[in-house]
Amino acid sequence: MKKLRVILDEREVDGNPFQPDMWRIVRRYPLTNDVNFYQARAVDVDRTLLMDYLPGQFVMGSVSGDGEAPFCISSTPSRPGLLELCIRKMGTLTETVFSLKENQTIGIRGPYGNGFPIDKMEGKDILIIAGGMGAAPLRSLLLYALDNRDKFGKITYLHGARTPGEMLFREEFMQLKERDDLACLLSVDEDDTGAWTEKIGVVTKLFDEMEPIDAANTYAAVCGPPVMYKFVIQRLVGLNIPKHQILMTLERRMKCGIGKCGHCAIEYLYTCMDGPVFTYWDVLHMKELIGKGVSDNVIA
Amino acid sequence: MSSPKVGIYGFTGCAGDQLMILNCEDRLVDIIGAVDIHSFAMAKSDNQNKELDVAFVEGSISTEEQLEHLKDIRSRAKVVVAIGTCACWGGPQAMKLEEGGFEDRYGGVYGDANITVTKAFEAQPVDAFVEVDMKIPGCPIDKTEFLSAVSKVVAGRHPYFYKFPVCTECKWKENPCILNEGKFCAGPLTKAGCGAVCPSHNIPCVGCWGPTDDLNLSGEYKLLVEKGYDTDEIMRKFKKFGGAGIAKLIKSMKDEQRGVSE
Amino acid sequence: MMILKMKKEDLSVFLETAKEWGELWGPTRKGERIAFEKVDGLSQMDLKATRTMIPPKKFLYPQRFTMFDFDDKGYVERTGHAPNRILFGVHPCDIHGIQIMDKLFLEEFKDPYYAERKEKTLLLGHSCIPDDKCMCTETYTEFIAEGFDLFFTDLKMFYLVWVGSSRGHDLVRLKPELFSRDIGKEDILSYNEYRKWKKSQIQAETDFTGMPDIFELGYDSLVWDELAEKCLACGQCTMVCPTCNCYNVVDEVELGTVDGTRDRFWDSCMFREYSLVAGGHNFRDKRVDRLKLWYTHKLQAYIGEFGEPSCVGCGRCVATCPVDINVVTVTEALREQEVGR
Amino acid sequence: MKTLEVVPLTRVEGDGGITVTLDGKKVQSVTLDVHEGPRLIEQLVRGMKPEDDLNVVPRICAICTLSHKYAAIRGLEKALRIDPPEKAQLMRDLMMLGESVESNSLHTFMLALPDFLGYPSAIAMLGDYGDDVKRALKLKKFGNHVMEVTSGRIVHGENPGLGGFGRYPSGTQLKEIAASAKELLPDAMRAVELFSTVKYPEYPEVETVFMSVNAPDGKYGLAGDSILISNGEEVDAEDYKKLTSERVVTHSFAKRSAFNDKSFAVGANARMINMGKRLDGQAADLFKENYSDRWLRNPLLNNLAQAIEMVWALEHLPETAEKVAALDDPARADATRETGSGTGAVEAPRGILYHHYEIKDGLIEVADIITPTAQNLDDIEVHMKACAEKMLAEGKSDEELLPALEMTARAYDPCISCATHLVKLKRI
Ligand SMILES: Cc1cc2nc3c(=O)[nH]c(=O)nc-3n(C[C@H](O)[C@H](O)[C@H](O)COP(=O)(O)OP(=O)(O)OC[C@H]3O[C@@H](n4cnc5c(N)ncnc54)[C@H](O)[C@@H]3O)c2cc1C
Ligand code: SF4
Ligand code: SF4
Ligand code: SF4
Repeated sequence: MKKLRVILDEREVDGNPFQPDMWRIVRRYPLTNDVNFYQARAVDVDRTLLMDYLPGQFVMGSVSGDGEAPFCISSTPSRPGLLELCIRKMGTLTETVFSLKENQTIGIRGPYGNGFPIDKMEGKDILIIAGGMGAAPLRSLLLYALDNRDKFGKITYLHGARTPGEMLFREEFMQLKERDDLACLLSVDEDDTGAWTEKIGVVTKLFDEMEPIDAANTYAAVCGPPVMYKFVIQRLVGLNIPKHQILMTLERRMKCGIGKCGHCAIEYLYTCMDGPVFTYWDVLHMKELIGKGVSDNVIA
Repeated sequence: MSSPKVGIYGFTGCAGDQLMILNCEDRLVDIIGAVDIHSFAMAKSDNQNKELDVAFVEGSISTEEQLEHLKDIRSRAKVVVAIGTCACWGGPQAMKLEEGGFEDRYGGVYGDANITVTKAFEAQPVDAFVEVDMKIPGCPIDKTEFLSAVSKVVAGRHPYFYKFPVCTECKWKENPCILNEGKFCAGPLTKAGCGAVCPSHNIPCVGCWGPTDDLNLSGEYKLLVEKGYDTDEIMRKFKKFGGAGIAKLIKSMKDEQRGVSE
Repeated sequence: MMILKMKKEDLSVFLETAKEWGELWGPTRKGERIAFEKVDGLSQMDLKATRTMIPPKKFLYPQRFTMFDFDDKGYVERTGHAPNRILFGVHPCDIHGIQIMDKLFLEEFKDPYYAERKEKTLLLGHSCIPDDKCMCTETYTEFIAEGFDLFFTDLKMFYLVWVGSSRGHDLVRLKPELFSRDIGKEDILSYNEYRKWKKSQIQAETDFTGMPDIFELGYDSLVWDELAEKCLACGQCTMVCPTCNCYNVVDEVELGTVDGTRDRFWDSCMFREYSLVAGGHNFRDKRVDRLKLWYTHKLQAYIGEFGEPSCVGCGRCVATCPVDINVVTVTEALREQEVGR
Repeated sequence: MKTLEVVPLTRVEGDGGITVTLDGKKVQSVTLDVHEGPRLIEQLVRGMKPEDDLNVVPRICAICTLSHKYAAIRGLEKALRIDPPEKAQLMRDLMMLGESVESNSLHTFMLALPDFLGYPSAIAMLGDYGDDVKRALKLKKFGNHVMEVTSGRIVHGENPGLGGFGRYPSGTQLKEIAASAKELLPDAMRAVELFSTVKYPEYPEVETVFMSVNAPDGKYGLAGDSILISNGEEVDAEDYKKLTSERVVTHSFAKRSAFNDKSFAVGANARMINMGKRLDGQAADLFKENYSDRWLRNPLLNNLAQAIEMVWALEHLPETAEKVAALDDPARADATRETGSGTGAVEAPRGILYHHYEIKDGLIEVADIITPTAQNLDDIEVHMKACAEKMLAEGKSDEELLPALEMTARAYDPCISCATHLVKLKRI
């Protein structure tokens, strides 16, 4: 048997860090018409248990013949045993993954990236803002916080999607609304079903619905399409949340996930190693991102 | 799984790409084993016109008859792959696309004889007439690149093609840059995939793979003017193989220049 | 450090003996083409050639190679095929370049492909004859104190040989009689003379130290746009740069099977595809964005992180770029706020 | 009246069709049409620099790419008065030998043999004649290899140029070529064995005139400055128009040639008929054993001629490669004038290829390219007509007629795509 890896902090890897392990898809169902949800377990059982990760980290998923691509982990480390991924059909590899059935295998290596700074977030209020696919990594954070409910202050979850049909984990989040230990606000840009009972409007509208926050004591985590960042960040800065407490996950092209291939470099940082979670304060120092929709208007 | 049904067709060109398929000597048997070749006019007699999984189309389209045949192929095939620079861009016979003068050139060859087989027109790439799912350029196609693409196409996957210019492969081969000797080289404009054969033989790239994904035509144009090239000659060299692709780029470069001078 | 003396004429014998360890590679010249190639012996090398087109990074990290073979059961790494190689005639700047690559590939998440080739390559450095494109004094890479197995400094009548590693010492021990420790005053003087000579040879004048600030200040400078208008996006600069490491990965499948290979090949941040993501969004769609990345990475970000540029002053971009975009012209343009001719 | 159509004519490179119109027991007409679109290459290269022309014209045909390259080089070098160095000349011989082996092995074993043995394709022959198919592949691969080494790649190599080559092959490569050629000789002998034992039907037999180049120094060869005619005449290549007098026919995009208003043939059989006596080695013996005056009538024997030529090529490859290896790499020879005209005549595997250029101030004013297939088309029609008539007279069925006609056309090794041609229209 291949030697097992111990990951996380030391980032020490025995053997070949590019070596994917085979994971079996135990469950698969569609979340929307172009996003599938996958639960996977390592073919080598011990490997599953050793997959210790932080919310916000990602894995490199492999399909032989199509290569590799990064995917955020949607499950929470507080519920070990299964790895959960949401995958949107976008191109070469994701199209093949999309067509994979239960019981088929997929290559996985990781986890990689820094993840959310859970140690710093503990004891604080948490404000999560998810747009579209952004729900994939943020679900991990949300579920982790809920599983460790006593370690966190107030939890607010804002989630926007274009239509009800495109909202990831819609049922799951609707159920969360029943809970009284968090505020869960959902909205869609447009209700094409006529049956939507929640808010209608862009995600920033939800800020108006939310209870006042204790800004200095709040960590905000944002993930969504590039256009969303600009508006959400404006609101967060407007709320006076310290810039180093605004967390955002960035997306970049990646070929290795471990700081070798160079593609995800942004100035001196590698999205894969130093990110994908960055604070807004980090981003403000990245000239390349300024003026590209992420942080213009708010520099001053 | 039944093997995919494949057809290989040739239109206006030199038949070099079909020949390259035949030239896959050691791999030919693998190809025949992996796919069910329904039609390959250049190589066999018992050809059928049925539904196809993949149609490989070589050559540019330059007569009414070809156009009809092409449309028929498209209607029968799930995936249409243009192979070779003629099919992808038009090839050398399309070097004067957008310039007009086809009738004069035609008359220059055939006089006023009324050729009855079919009506001819200026050669154009396949995608000028029907939807093309994939392009494998090259004059002729490169064996390795072709086999790599075919292996994926028949498995229903997306092939990967180098998107960078010939210069990259040229540097992999460690050739001194011909542009730096003050001579023309189409390397920066041309899609890689050939292994930079020409520069590796101390010969400038002539652009036979057609334009690459991202190029700076006006940059190279200015550079060549600086090096003392005649502007007509530069244009002729640019247009040698890239047909419709390069014509489009030249048009936008000229628009740009006009915009600047206004 | 152990420094030994060797007679000029003994080099060829020494290299012949060293071949016991592995293939001998050295700089060769064919017309204008200068490249590290496999050679039979000293006579096939051109030790006067200033720079090879491609730096020795190609040995540690070839232009294209296979990482894994795969089938339906999984991925099997393809290592263990690299031959033992002796790389002779590597110049100080290139050894500095390798050290920068080492930092990237060997520290966090050790890259086994690089590591294996590094392990199987003996680096035998050699002093060089700078030309007008070299700028190693500006990057402090004109001499080298470590990172080689042996280093030969040509002092006209003899060689001084630095022994940089235990394996280098093993090579010396193959023919100890060729080396002596007998170094006198004359030798020291001529070494010092050599150092002065080398520094005096560098003509390029660039000041990289102030670059992080200049880059920061000039990030939106129109000079960049002017440069980008000239850049042919040919990628030559990245291919020839000893500290450019970017790569791409692609799977190849065997016709009609599920077997195949996962291959890795050199990529460049000067290409549009480099930052393109699925769905068509490109984080660096314009050439100017890509050009900025290249230069800010080498001369700003890297200095910010490690206190020195990741340019080793080899002059390859100066010699190669057809439109004269290189560390010298770019830094000058930014300082002077004007693109030179 | 009924029409038999054989469209497309398979296993010839390109897009062509034969239409045979029958009127009862009479053949009303036989037309070989080239449906492939015209490319007007000669018009496109006008105004180009000679070196740019050299990139374009080989693309007329992938099979004869090097013949086109070489014919163009010869024409352009004459026009510009370029005197190529000896090594370049030898390299050109070498590349032509490579092309000859490649093309002849493909045609004899893979394209023609199935006709003679009654298989639909070479693939179908794999079971019964696996060894011969393998032989063909081996020979073809070797031919391709020689083309690759000399020209830069298998098809459309750019290495051969005006006044010399971009890069010369290494001694090791040349040594390997010499060794492989020697090794493959028995495989070429097998082709001769096969084609000297198959049956050649008499149907298409009609007496014809044959033309080939006159290789220099009284040797058998693939290029020359004058043309030999089987009637004993010899004509300067510059007078190629007299030999080919081209005309347009309305049923085809390929122009036609005629000599003294009659059809003529070019190809390996023409070369053997005109230069066979100059052969040496085993090729000479094979020629003597197999030659008869039937060659002057029956186009099918072209296949046998190709097989013998393959033996000749393999016998000459080693010494040519060795001679190339013995010389130092020369610099390219330069043009000594900017205005002039010249005609290059080269033997493509399927016959004489002419490239005529008129250059003014360094730019091409006139390019005239006459391909071997264009020259053969009339002859193909004549022999096919004879074949059809005789078979009909014997009461043969259409099913028997069709393959016989295809076989006849195919014997000319026609390269339809390159028949897309040229020359000014001659009005009477
Ligand atoms: C940190 C991170 C987390 C991600 N998490 C998820 C997730 O949870 N679910 C999900 O559906 N998608 C996620 N993505 C996006 C996902 O990686 C891309 O959709 C995927 O790479 C597309 O690959 P493809 O082969 O289908 O597309 P193609 O366009 O064919 O891409 C070819 C290759 O380019 C690279 N590439 C293309 N787009 C991206 C991209 N956006 N990011 C990185 N590399 C890219 C990959 O190496 C990919 O294999 C994430 C991206 C990053 C950077
Ligand atoms: S020689 Fe041509 S292909 Fe090679 S780098 Fe220079 S421009 Fe590019
Ligand atoms: S280098 Fe250029 S001309 Fe030569 S083969 Fe490649 S693409 Fe064609
Ligand atoms: S900077 Fe020069 S070498 Fe680099 S991509 Fe641009 S033109 Fe090519």
